Amino acid sequence: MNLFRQLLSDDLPRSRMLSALLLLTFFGLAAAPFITSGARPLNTVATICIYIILVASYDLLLGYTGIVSFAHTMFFGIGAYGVGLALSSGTPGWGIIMIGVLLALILTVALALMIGLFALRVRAIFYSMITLAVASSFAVLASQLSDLTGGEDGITFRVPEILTPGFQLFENDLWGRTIDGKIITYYIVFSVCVLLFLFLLRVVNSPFGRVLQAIRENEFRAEALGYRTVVYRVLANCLAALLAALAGALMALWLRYVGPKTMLSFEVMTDILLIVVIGGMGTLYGAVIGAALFIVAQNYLKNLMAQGAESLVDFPILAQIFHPDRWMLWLGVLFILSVYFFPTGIVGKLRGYKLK
Amino acid sequence: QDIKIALIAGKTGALEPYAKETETGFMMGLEYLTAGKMEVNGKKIKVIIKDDQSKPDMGRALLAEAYGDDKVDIAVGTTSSGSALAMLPVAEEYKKILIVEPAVADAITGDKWNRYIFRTSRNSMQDALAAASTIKAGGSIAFLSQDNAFGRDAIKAAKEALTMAGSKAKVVHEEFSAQNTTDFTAPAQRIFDALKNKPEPRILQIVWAGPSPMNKLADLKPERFGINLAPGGNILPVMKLWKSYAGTQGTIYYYYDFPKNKMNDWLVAEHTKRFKAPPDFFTAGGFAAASAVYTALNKAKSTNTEKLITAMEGMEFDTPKGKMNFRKEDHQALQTMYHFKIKKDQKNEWDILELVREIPVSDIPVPVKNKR
Amino acid sequence: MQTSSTSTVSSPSLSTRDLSIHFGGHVAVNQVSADFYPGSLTVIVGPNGAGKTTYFNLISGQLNASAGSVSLFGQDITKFGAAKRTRAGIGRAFQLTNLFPHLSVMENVRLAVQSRAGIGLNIFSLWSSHRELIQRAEHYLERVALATRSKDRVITLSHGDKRKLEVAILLALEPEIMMFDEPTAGMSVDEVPVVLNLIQEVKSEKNKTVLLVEHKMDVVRSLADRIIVLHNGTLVADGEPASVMASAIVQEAYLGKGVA
Amino acid sequence: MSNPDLPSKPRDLAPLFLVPVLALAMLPLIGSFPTWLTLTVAGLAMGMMIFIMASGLTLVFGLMDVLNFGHGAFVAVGAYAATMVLLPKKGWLEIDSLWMNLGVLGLALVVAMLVTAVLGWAFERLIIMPVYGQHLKQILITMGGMIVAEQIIGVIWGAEQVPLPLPESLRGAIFIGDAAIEKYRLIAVVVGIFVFLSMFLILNRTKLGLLIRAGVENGEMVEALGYRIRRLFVAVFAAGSALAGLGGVMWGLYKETLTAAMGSEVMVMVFIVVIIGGLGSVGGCFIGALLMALVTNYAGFLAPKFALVSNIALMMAILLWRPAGMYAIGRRGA
Amino acid sequence: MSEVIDPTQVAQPLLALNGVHTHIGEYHILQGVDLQVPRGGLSVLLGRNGAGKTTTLRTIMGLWKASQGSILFDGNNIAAQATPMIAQAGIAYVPESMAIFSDLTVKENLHLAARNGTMDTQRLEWIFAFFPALKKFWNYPAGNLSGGQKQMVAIARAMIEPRKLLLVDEPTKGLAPAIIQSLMDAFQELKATDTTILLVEQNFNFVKNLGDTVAVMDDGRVVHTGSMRELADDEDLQQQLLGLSLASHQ
Ligand SMILES: Nc1ncnc2c1ncn2[C@@H]1O[C@H](COP(=O)(O)OP(=O)(O)OP(=O)(O)O)[C@@H](O)[C@H]1O
Ligand SMILES: Nc1ncnc2c1ncn2[C@@H]1O[C@H](COP(=O)(O)OP(=O)(O)OP(=O)(O)O)[C@@H](O)[C@H]1O
Ligand SMILES: [Mg+2]
Ligand SMILES: [Mg+2]
Repeated sequence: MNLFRQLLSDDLPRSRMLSALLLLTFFGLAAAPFITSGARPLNTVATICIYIILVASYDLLLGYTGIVSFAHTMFFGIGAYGVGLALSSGTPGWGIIMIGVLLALILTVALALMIGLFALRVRAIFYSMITLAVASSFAVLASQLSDLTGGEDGITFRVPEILTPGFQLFENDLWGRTIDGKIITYYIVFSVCVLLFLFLLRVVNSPFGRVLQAIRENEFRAEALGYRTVVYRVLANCLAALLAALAGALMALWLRYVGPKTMLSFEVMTDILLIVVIGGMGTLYGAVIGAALFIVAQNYLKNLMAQGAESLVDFPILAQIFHPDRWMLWLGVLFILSVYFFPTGIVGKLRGYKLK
Repeated sequence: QDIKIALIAGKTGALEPYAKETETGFMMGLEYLTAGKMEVNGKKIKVIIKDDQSKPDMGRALLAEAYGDDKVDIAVGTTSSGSALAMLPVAEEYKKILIVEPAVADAITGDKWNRYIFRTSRNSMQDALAAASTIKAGGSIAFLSQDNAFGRDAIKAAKEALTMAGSKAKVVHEEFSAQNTTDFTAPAQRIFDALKNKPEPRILQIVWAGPSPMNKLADLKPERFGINLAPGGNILPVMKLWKSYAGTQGTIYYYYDFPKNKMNDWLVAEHTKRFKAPPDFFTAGGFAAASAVYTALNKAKSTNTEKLITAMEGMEFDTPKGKMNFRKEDHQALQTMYHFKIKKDQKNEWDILELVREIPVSDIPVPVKNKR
Repeated sequence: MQTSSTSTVSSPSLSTRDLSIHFGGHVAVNQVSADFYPGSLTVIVGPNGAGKTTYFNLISGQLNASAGSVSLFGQDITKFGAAKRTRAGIGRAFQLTNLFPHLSVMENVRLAVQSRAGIGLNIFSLWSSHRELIQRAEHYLERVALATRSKDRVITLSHGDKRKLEVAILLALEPEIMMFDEPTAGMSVDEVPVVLNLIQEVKSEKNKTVLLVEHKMDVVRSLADRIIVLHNGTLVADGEPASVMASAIVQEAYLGKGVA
Repeated sequence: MSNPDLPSKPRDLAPLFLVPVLALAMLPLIGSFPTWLTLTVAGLAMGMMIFIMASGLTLVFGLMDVLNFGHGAFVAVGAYAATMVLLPKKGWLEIDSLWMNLGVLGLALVVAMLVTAVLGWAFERLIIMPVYGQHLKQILITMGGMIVAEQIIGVIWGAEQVPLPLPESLRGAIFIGDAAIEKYRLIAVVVGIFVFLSMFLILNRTKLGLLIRAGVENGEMVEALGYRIRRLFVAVFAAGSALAGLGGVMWGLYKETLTAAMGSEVMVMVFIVVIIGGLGSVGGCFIGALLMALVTNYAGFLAPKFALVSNIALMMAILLWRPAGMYAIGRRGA
Repeated sequence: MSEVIDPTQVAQPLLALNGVHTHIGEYHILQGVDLQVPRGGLSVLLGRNGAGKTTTLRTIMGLWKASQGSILFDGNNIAAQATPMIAQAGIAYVPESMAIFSDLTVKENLHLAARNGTMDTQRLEWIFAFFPALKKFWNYPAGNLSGGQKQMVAIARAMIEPRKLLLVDEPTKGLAPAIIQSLMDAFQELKATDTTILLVEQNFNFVKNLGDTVAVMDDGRVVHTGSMRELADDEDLQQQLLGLSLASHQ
């Protein structure tokens, strides 16, 4: 039990319902390949794992340090392109993946430092706008350098043999599922994500994490207490960026594809923001619950709507609004409702109930 | 057992209008060919429509889902070239046929090709060759295109096409502007400066996907420097804005009034009846894809992939644009294109172009670029 | 006037030399030179806008001097930023309450204790595992009678309680130089002596250098070892409380006509 | 009543000179005078159009501190609303009479502004109200609002591109020697200057600007002084939306094809303009818009590759020079 | 504690709180406050930190909503009204946090407070006489002022136009003795012009000569009401209610 506390960095869910949800998510993700079948569910759970890290690392910036950055997808993209470019440059192998990731991480730190230091001169909202501009021009750049990056089309590449769908680990099926390269990839993604998440939990519950919160609350006072806030902010920036890059690398490995729409677009950024808010800002468990819910909804909402629309054919206007092609409309509504009804996120709400 | 076909298109997002046309065309095609019964070889055809939002990762996942989970026999798609390119390896993994429509990137039937890929839509090279076939004489040419993979490919193809078509014209300038450029004053000035003292005829060829800058350039009166504009064809809502530029010439993949055949007559009539507008570019494309599927199933009498491939290589099929033919080497459908001129006296809002010449397949010698 | 308190024979812990700052053409602090000694409490008085808070800001690094220097135990710290000065041993409380509003009362004090312990950059240890720091924080909360509210968020405190927290944070930082800017403004009348005694106690037991800005004359009289008077940014009097309070300038410019 | 020891703020003129200095500095680089004139006039006019779109955001974001990512939706709605007048009255536009054309156009502008103002009113009540003062939630909820608005445009007007042809008499260009000046851009200049002057006068000659700024800093206190700040804010928001709608019509007529995403496409640019101008400053926003359009044009001519990042470069340069933008009002940017 | 014998108060107080309860979130702060502010006088509200004085003023202003009870101002129940309406009914407020608009200049701060448009120069000079710093820093951004100067702006803002009732929350904190003296004079002059003042204060010395009636709060309730003189003269009572001892306040 004590070990468990240590693992979670003494940051327990503090609500029975939340614990139950978290356990459900954890075991659901761990066992997903054996309790579902087909390509889509596996794709969904892998995306959930990666988004948990992507969002949790963003929450380190947003929820804990109070920095609104729009450049998070840029780092996600750098990680992804690192793997993608490395793998498409020669025979796929682990060594080259490592080199790709390493180079991506170096670029990430360099950029994060640069942006972080620029933040010395300007404040909060300007900083956000600058990251927005930098990220959007980075995306443009990626599609401009088409010889290197494949432009808007992106690059499809091969992965090491053991990760390909053709590879089979065992002759026979295990619990009714062939253990192919995809499943191996999934478990790699899953375990890396669990480790990174535990690491993040530790970071936010360390003395360092508490200083970040202090900076969010009152930077001026934190400085007056003797904390060099610039150092903390830049560090938080770099940490978050590094984790985002790692998430990007996993994403590339999973998709065997990189491209600006998938990795760099503003849409990814809005998804991250939405998940943070739905889950609950300033609590990493929010990232888990939020990502799981959102990605599942994103993947299955359209199917649901299609069924709904079919049953509404008699009401043309309703059918039009529930038409699956209008799913974005509902996504928008979701944005609005989540801010209305979950001002503290799902986690905040669940913990609130516990209090009463 | 039903025959299942997946149609993947970017139904939401930037390319939404194109995808809608493809879907309409595809469904109307099947309707026409099966005479409304939606059956082939005595089996029901079931179409599963999927929206990849023009995102390559979605395209991939959806295609895998279609082959793996939905067990479709043939897949058709998709709107964005990026997504289509990302889908190609999936077809190979699952050993199932993918008919590409309407993505145009050359690489699809070029170095990214595999034997499960067929394409009914035209590729960039076909566009370029068609355009080049209208510029046989000498003179000077400048290009304006968007600064991305599509634009650069297109201009490369256009230059290659000029050589292949034996044109004597010299390319004097290539201008690439950002996709999201709104103010074309600066590019126009650069082009005018480059072109104005060069030998006549002076042609500015515009290759632009999406809302075209044609109006903006025309407003600056390139005539004063003896420059003629040569736009590529576009979808109807865009071309509607061109009516002030009567006489301007260009080439296009499909315009509802050009092809004369039974299939097109039906399409135009039915479409106009149902949607109060004639069919467009991508409607015809979707229709052609449906015809390819139907003809192949009919010919192979089976849904077995190998049998289908055998049937489809070299297969000829009817489309609203007349006959198309899947070339054996790279599975690209060879097809006619059209040389148009903007009409002077337009009778209604959709009466925009007049035909100068139908460009036959023989004038569009697309090189084979894949490695078999 | 330059008679510093006779009991201090040691060297000064903090001194300012010709310290000045101007905002545009407005000179807020004008060539103020003074030495402060460990174990002594200096009260700084002066009319509103005299430059008292600004003088504090110059010492603790919230503002950069236009001219002059600040030194701490003989070391010139004029070029140091605010954070560095705090770590060097200069701590201050603010006139207008300045706290971490959404953190708990406990966490507010804890952050000060942690800064003192210098473990802010520690990423791998657990916040909750530093028992001794938590105990120190609890200790200071008890001293200012806020222990019962330690779990409440700061925004739920009343004005007076926030003032007490402000004092607790400075005490918890345990700096060599402690600067209080009107610590008792808005505090309940019965709590004022408690807090003042606490300051007095820290000063004498731990031999700290205390600077205090106050307007309440009774407080000034009972507490001060020495008084400095600022007027329009200039140091106009410095010395024993009784003599300074009796001086004409204080009587006239500061206390006004009737009040004593 | 001002005091001699306190320096009153000197009039800050440096940003005013940026535009002419930039333009003149480019003349030798460009070489040909007609080309320079074409580029400069086109740039100034484009700047006016950007300014009109950004002016609403200066109110809403600069002054009221609402980070409205949905501003673009109002631009799009404005343009689409104009089609309600312009498409049925197409006959009038095709008549080659300037006054007739302008009349219809004016009507379209009014309708578009009314529609967007009403929409802005509703938007404020439903979407913005709960999130005043919380930037992050503003970003999310307005982004949601924008998606919904764009989708509803799709439901009402269809997902296809809607063509919006320019009236005949505004087509084409006026030629001065070899320099070409598009007619439509001249209209943009007139409208832009009109919007600028009215905003400038209203905000500087009335209590309104003060009230908004005070309300943002402490709404409770403004209410305690007896002002109905909620009503004021919703009115300002509606005005901002109407300006966005106006900008949308101008922009739509310029682009001639409308898509639901046309507003969100220009959002980054508009945000940059408001920021480099300095939050809350109408004058700064105006200069910022002109600068941005000129820089884009010059860069597009001299170094097209650079044109893409010229916006960002401009922003970085200005923020390095003045971290709070050219004319920051208050201390929000500092 | 017997009632005060001032006849005007018996007739009709300007402000009367009857059984007011206020909740902030889930906290129950005011638990049945009964308070009467007689017309034309200066009433003082005393109490320890956290007693609920500020909450009472904010509830009167409508900045917190009373969950129960009535607040009669000039005979009308304002408990359910919106803050701007309450202000327009003739109440001015000096909040504990001062709440000056730091972006605006001193002039602009006062200009906003002058709801009727222009500022009356005579009244302005009258205010400047108490707070000369305001005149000196007239065109200075209020955020750059010293703590005490900000307090002066907050007070001046409530005095710039005549109002029926001033709610003043701890105005003396941060003010130098000379200015406190001016403030006393100002309050005396305001009383003479028939302005009623409800003053929250910790500084007993300041209010003991100024106040007419006094109420003492503890734990969200009024625990004592009476005349000021009575309290000022009775040290035992002071000790009991306020914890004041002679030692700390000579
Ligand atoms: N950041 C600033 N910018 C401009 N002027 C300032 C700034 N800070 C202080 N001042 C001015 O400097 C002078 C001194 O202010 P300071 O806050 O030091 O006074 P103080 O002695 O602390 O007064 P108080 O007793 O009222 O707190 C004031 O006139 C004030 O307006
Ligand atoms: N926003 C809030 N949320 C929750 N509780 C609050 C809030 N504001 C005040 N309180 C609580 O209400 C009680 C009364 O506070 P109030 O500010 O009215 O006290 P006060 O009498 O004005 O004290 P002081 O003399 O310290 O200003 C206190 O216990 C305080 O903690
Ligand atoms: Mg001060
Ligand atoms: Mg209070």
